[in-house]
Amino acid sequence: SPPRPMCDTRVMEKFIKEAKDAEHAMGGCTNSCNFTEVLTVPDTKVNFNEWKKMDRQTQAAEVWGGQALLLAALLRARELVSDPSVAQQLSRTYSNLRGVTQVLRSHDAQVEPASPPAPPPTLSVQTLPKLLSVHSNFLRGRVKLFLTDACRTDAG
Amino acid sequence: TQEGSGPSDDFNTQAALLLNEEPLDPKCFTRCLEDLTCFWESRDPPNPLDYGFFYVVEGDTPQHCNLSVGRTPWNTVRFSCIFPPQDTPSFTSLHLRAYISNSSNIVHARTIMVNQVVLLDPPSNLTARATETPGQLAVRWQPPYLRYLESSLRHEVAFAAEGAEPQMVDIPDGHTECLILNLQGRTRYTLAVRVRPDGVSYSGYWSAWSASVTVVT
Amino acid sequence: TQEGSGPSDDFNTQAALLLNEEPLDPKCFTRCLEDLTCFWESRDPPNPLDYGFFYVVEGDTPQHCNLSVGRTPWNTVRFSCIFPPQDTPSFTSLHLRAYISNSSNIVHARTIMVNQVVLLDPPSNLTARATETPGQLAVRWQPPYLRYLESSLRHEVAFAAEGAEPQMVDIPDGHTECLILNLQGRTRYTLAVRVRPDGVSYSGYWSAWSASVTVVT
Repeated sequence: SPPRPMCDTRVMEKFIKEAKDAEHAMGGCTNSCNFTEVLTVPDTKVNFNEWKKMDRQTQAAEVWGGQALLLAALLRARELVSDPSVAQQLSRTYSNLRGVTQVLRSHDAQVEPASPPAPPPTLSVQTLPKLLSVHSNFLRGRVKLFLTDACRTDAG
Repeated sequence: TQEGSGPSDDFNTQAALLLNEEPLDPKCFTRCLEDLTCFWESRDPPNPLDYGFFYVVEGDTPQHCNLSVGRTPWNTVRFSCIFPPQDTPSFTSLHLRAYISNSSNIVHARTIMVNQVVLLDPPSNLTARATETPGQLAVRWQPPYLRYLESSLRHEVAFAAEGAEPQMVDIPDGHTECLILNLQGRTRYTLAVRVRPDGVSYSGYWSAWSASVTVVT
Repeated sequence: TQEGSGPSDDFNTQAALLLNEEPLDPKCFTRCLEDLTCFWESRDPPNPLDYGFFYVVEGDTPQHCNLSVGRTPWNTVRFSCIFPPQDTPSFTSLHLRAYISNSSNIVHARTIMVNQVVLLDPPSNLTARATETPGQLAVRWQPPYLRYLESSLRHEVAFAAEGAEPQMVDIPDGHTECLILNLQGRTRYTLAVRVRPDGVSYSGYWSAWSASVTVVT
């Protein structure tokens, strides 16, 4: 059976705070944190004027598509870094994002829309600080907004 | 007050709050996340007043913004840019540059995120009433309405007996009521409340204080 | 104690708690949600000790885990797997299988979620002092470190007069102090406290009891 919808705001707060911690911990990392290849990640930008006009399926597609991109980028980044402590950090971040995936799944974010959606807007990153910044802003932005609305609907 | 349309009639109030709290220029604030206003003030602006302003939304092309110019009650000149609603993105970097026209002299440069410069309207409908237990006040108020910020708000209640220094109580997690204990009996207290985002997904500045109320314990 | 790196020196303590509380095998616990340890014990393990263990994180491919083997103080053999940090996601089904090598005989099978097997370290620095009112004790303690989930903890304080049955007080919402009322005067009380997640989003097992303290009312 699918996990019950999770609307405990403390859960996302914990994931977000940990994402910010990871971002700050690695923020100063320069040379050894450059990747040898370019990773594609979701754009984190949210324009509230546009977001509130978007239908739920489009929002879900953006969040779910972005989530998949970010998971793949974190997994690839872990293979690209050589420093064991950095790899460890990325492992924890990856594990947390898997947890977020399940929270989204519990709100049917993965339901495929009737017509294939436009691919989510993307960015290219080539450094670890930028990747972790995208991760943190993606969670604070699109993921949390989607869940806030989902929980409002569930409650009603 | 206007909703979501940049600075309100209270622009001077908001500017005064930011001048107090924010050392960097240009100072920026959003009232409902769908608007953004940036400004800076100067005692000795160049003459003619020929500043220019542009901004870059990460991954986008630079955009020029027409500056409004006006004199403030505290006798400075304020230069301000009200962003068009499509260029107020949260959760991404927004690069800002103010320069002197006909030159490439940057006078102010700053990078912000809209979700980190939230300046809310003050809470309203503050009420305080003495409870049955002497020396206690039950306090409640209405937070400013923002769909996505409800549980991410942090309030601060100030209370003071007549002639005494005010004391502060921190109210976390979007709660909008509290019980103040251990007050002096039969004393007149004045209270007010203000609000800001809790800093996790949204951050910014303390709002103005609400209208104050007075109550006898 | 180690932070976030699987079982501590207290593995025997943790195992004893789980052997008491958890009927299913393998038994699993996480101490800070970034680690996961699963184990089972046997009085008559096969000889040679050739168990195998694998797990499947929902939606992923099966992973093999190298088992550690050791004898316990209660004369069983314990087989344990410490998970790598990338494979400890919360809210995700984790399928576990223990089998006998060179066969397809599954000896233990279980599906867990990491957020449902939290086993915290006990609270520390417990203090109790008599208040000015007779028959009252003010009690406080330090919760174990569980980053950003302080308010999701539930504590239980046990107190007992000498020779009497202990009584329990439930302390919700991560509070780490309480006032115990209506005690007998001039009596020696012993107190201890334990902790578990509140069960809303994170659940698991009662921690061990803290070191106890004794105080006279």
